[in-house]
Amino acid sequence: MSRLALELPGLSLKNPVMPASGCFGFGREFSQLFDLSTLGAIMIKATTEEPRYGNATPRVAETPGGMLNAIGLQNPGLEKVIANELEWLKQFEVPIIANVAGSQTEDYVQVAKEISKVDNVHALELNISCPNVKTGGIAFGTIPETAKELTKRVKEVSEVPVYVKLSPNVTNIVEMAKAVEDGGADGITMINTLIGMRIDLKTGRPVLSNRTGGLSGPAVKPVAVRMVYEVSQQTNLPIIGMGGVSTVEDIIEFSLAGADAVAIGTANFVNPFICPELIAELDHYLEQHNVDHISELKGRSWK
Amino acid sequence: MSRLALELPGLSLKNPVMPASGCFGFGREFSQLFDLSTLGAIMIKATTEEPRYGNATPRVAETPGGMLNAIGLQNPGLEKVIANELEWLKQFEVPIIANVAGSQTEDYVQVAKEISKVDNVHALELNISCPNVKTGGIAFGTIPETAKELTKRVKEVSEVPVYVKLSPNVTNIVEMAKAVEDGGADGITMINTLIGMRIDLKTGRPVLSNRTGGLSGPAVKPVAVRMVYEVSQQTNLPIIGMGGVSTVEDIIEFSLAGADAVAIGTANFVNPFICPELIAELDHYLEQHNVDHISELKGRSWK
Amino acid sequence: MIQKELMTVVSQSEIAVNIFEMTLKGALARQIDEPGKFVHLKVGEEMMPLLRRPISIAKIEPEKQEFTMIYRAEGAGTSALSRKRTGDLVDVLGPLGHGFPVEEAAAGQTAILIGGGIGVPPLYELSRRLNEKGVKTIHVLGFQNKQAAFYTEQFAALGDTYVATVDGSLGEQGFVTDIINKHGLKADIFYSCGPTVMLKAVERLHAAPRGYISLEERMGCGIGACFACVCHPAADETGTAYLKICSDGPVFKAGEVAL
Amino acid sequence: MIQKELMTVVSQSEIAVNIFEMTLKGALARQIDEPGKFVHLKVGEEMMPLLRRPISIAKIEPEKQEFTMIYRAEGAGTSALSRKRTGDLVDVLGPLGHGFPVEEAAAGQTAILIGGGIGVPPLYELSRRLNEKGVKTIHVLGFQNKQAAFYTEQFAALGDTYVATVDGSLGEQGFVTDIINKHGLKADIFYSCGPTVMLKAVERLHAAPRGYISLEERMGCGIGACFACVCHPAADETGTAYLKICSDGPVFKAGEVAL
Ligand SMILES: Cc1cc2nc3c(=O)[nH]c(=O)nc-3n(C[C@H](O)[C@H](O)[C@H](O)COP(=O)(O)OP(=O)(O)OC[C@H]3O[C@@H](n4cnc5c(N)ncnc54)[C@H](O)[C@@H]3O)c2cc1C
Ligand SMILES: Cc1cc2nc3c(=O)[nH]c(=O)nc-3n(C[C@H](O)[C@H](O)[C@H](O)COP(=O)(O)OP(=O)(O)OC[C@H]3O[C@@H](n4cnc5c(N)ncnc54)[C@H](O)[C@@H]3O)c2cc1C
Ligand SMILES: Cc1cc2nc3c(=O)[nH]c(=O)nc-3n(C[C@H](O)[C@H](O)[C@H](O)COP(=O)(O)O)c2cc1C
Ligand SMILES: Cc1cc2nc3c(=O)[nH]c(=O)nc-3n(C[C@H](O)[C@H](O)[C@H](O)COP(=O)(O)O)c2cc1C
Ligand code: FES
Ligand code: FES
Repeated sequence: MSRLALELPGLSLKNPVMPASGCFGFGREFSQLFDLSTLGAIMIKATTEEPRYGNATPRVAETPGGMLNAIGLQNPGLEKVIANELEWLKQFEVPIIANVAGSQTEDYVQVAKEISKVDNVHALELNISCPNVKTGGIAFGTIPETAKELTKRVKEVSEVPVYVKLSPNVTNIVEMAKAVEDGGADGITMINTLIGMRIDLKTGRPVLSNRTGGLSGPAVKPVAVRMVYEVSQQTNLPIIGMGGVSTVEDIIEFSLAGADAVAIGTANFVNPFICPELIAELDHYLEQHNVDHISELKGRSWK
Repeated sequence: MSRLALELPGLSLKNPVMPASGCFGFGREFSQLFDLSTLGAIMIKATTEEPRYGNATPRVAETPGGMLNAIGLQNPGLEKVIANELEWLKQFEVPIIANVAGSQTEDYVQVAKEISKVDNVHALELNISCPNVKTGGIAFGTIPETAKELTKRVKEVSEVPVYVKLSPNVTNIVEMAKAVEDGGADGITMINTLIGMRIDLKTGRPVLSNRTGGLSGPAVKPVAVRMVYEVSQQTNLPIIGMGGVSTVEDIIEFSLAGADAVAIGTANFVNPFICPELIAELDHYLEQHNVDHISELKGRSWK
Repeated sequence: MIQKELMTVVSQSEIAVNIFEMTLKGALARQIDEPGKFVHLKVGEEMMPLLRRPISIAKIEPEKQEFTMIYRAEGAGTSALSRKRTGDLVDVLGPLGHGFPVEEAAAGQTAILIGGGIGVPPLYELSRRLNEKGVKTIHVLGFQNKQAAFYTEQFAALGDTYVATVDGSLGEQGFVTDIINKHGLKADIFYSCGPTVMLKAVERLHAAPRGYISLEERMGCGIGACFACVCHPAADETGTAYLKICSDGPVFKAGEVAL
Repeated sequence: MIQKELMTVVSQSEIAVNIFEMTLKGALARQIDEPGKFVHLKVGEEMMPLLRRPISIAKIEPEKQEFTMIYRAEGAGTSALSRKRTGDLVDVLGPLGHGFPVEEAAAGQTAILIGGGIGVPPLYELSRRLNEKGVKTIHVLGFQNKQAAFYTEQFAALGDTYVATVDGSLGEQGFVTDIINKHGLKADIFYSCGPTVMLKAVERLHAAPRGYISLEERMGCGIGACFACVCHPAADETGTAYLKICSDGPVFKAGEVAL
């Protein structure tokens, strides 16, 4: 029996490792590098109802141990994502988690309704935490009542389980988690990026044309681990943890903190082969440490 | 005329560089390394009414580009700080900013009242943002109304200007800044640490005995710069910026973001000579870049 | 095929002030089939600097399993790269992107290659390939000043070479476009790489009826997955069309992209 | 005087499995006046690892401006340190803390030095100093196993040396305290460094009427300013008294600290 396979709402995962939304596009580029079927799942780029160009460039900046991005939810729109991207992804044996975004409740509901009908979409990830869009977005992720309402509305229409992606830019992450649990969420994914900024000393202006951006990478890992630790103790929802994962030790750390599975974002840019590499290393690590199944580690730091 | 000297409420600063509270003790150790009179000011370790031992060890842990600490406000108590530490500091030509902490309003008021009477204390820094103490502390720093009330009460008794130190662990930093401005604060210092955690893979338990700790160092700089950028545009208060400063470029970045002066925390551990080194380098940098006075740079990123 | 390989530094030298020429060896070099492609480098195993750095390929020697880059040591990444010594390893991802189409110039035709500063390097391999094919090349290279100039002799060995410096300390004073105008240079096709302002001016110049330009942008993945490096196509009714510089480019047909 | 200096690696070698001996050269070495003091090392110029690493001084050669450390390559910092080569530079802050008081043992007296694992190194310079002074030294050194043992011959050259290993693969099987009991070792004074559990057992042992122990704790500043490394004094009515291991220690009088 596999040490890595696990069942989460809607998802039969071969292993608990998957690329995080926005850091893997729709998989096409990475499919040239390795077989996408080796992945636990794929969280595809945020999809909105209409196509979006996103923010002006520069859209990324480097920071100590991390990076800022302000892509601005660029995507070809619901229709094309279904017709081109999801259709293309059907050749792989891998469940898709569709990251759903919008500016208002109706947008989310509309995208959720349509995209959840697609065969290989096994779960939705409600992106209520993107810091890089002016309207809506982040507001949904910082007001518990709003997040709960949105979750409820999306649950009503979704044909697959709904995971809600939490923003770390809040005073009380547990309150947010409980709100979406009350709203009927089937799981939580966390964390999205912290809001940050870099200023170009030559021009005196922010490096990013959007001025602020989302901070990700190893620098944010301690914040992510702490939040997973807190939320996993206070809700009954499964958690897909992320934020700075780049080694097998990081996966174990998230697991001990209380995550069921992990997603990998920024590290894909540093090493595009990171996902399959970590899957192999994780299996080896568990074997070496006599762990029969990854789930044994879940929440051990507080149990 | 000096490019570096500046006047802030209560403070005549020779230069805009000072050690951050908790990262410099009461100066004794560093006085063996360099002349404390070269510093713009000194933010001394948090002082509480009664002596405090703080948390059990381990109290620090390293993270990518940063560190976690959970000292727990250890200090010898108001009486001894005044009698031993502040008295000893009088030999130096340097204004002291006294970091004031407590568990409830009365504690803050009592410490503020007494410590503000000491000659060389030129300003207070209200520490309403320490993430490492169970009671009070952080709550004051995350609820605008509470922060405002506390500021008001302290202002009533303080004989010197009051700076309030903001916590980054909030949904809306501008709201907090405005609340303390309404409460009568003379200035803002920001940011305190982000709450984070590390887990020891061998034991499966949090590395810090307090479990969570405050994240500081270069890793948090983008968050700090973003918050200074936001707050400086929305309040009229002077800002002493901090969070990851370790090079002269970092000082310029905070300045462009909207800070009047900067404080240096974690970097003192990496290089205990950092403060005097950066003061010299800053002067040189401004000369090289034909900047007549550091204040010219303030807020240029948004002006 | 995109590969990731720890390649070995064969040589590294400072060929102008802060400008380094580095040659790397490894199987990956055999995969580079076109001038103008780039590699994405991880400098050091540490998390600082975290991201890779895109650098163009200046010269390819597949038979030796080597390729050469020329880069300016500026920030943390390129400065660290400049401290590498012969025998050190560099983590290389590549080859990436689409390069300059050599096939667009026919034997006997004339191509004008217009480079600015650190945009000059990829034109060198391009010129070698064009000459190999029997295309006549004219080179117009712009630099800040004499100290920042490099490879002028190497280009001169391949065809007429004009050098422009902003301060006139080498070649003629002025911008590359000034030189082209002054000498009335004309060709069947142009290829250009350099700062966007220069590329804009070059496109307006019509030194050739058609041409190709290579663009730069801050990158995340370098392979087309993160949407960090997009630009607008010139023709775009909806406002939502885009091209990715890393995977659709960095070389585009002149006029294809809104500069 | 505490100094910060870029010191030069004179030599580095692996003297047991994962145990490295490194000698550094520089003016700072002249400042080290006592065995048991430590240095705080910044490994690499990068921000990873960010913090310094505390390492004891195992041998001082002031006339050569050199000192030697022995350390175990474990995590990011010590592993990076182990990759340094002769001629490389290491950023050293020190000497720090209070060391073992040699003056507490008189010529003609016997001192027993009890070390466990990576706590053994500082005892070496201590033993050299004591012997120089005419103090007879007995050494009891505990290691995990034969592979992890080091410096046993160097100690044997200075006085009677007993080695204990947990698995019995070298010397006698057992803990240092077992050895001391078994052989009924007695002395006028003891000095000890090792894991806290060992120090606790050593204190209870009364192999000598009085003694000194050296403690470890995770450190921030290493100079007494950050309160990261405090411990409770044994006598403390208020519960708020404290000692800083980095600046009040790392060496304390036995019984002074609540272990
Ligand atoms: C396709 C392509 C080809 C290139 N070819 C060359 C070449 O042959 N020779 C050469 O000297 N330079 C080249 N550049 C520019 C080179 O990538 C940057 O100079 C380099 O990334 C700067 O890194 P740094 O560590 O020195 O600067 P830092 O300021 O430390 O860089 C911080 C971040 O900004 C990015 N960045 C900064 N400047 C640029 C820039 N101009 N373009 C893209 N990203 C940037 C870095 O990649 C990094 O992520 C090329 C860029 C692109 C996109
Ligand atoms: C006064 C003193 C003297 C020491 N002398 C020696 C010596 O001579 N030889 C030797 O091998 N070791 C010695 N140590 C222990 C040594 O400091 C740690 O093994 C080392 O810091 C671990 O760093 P790392 O990068 O390998 O591990 P990491 O796990 O990467 O370290 C992460 C962080 O934890 C701290 N840390 C981890 N383990 C310890 C520890 N045991 N003690 C203190 N901090 C720790 C590190 O300093 C760093 O800040 C001494 C410790 C102290 C306090
Ligand atoms: C370039 C980039 C684009 C991203 N786009 C999205 C997105 O479209 N939807 C989303 O929910 N999260 C997005 N994220 C956030 C990541 O999915 C992830 O939550 C975050 O980066 C933290 O993980 P990491 O530290 O491993 O990168 C993006 C992150 C990056 C770096
Ligand atoms: C070890 C340590 C102790 C600290 N103690 C205090 C404190 O007593 N009072 C306070 O207001 N801030 C305290 N801080 C926070 C710092 O003053 C500063 O706000 C924070 O570390 C961010 O700056 P840095 O990144 O430069 O360290 C402490 C920070 C550290 C690392
Ligand atoms: S850099 Fe990621 S899409 Fe171009
Ligand atoms: S390590 Fe800072 S007080 Fe000891």
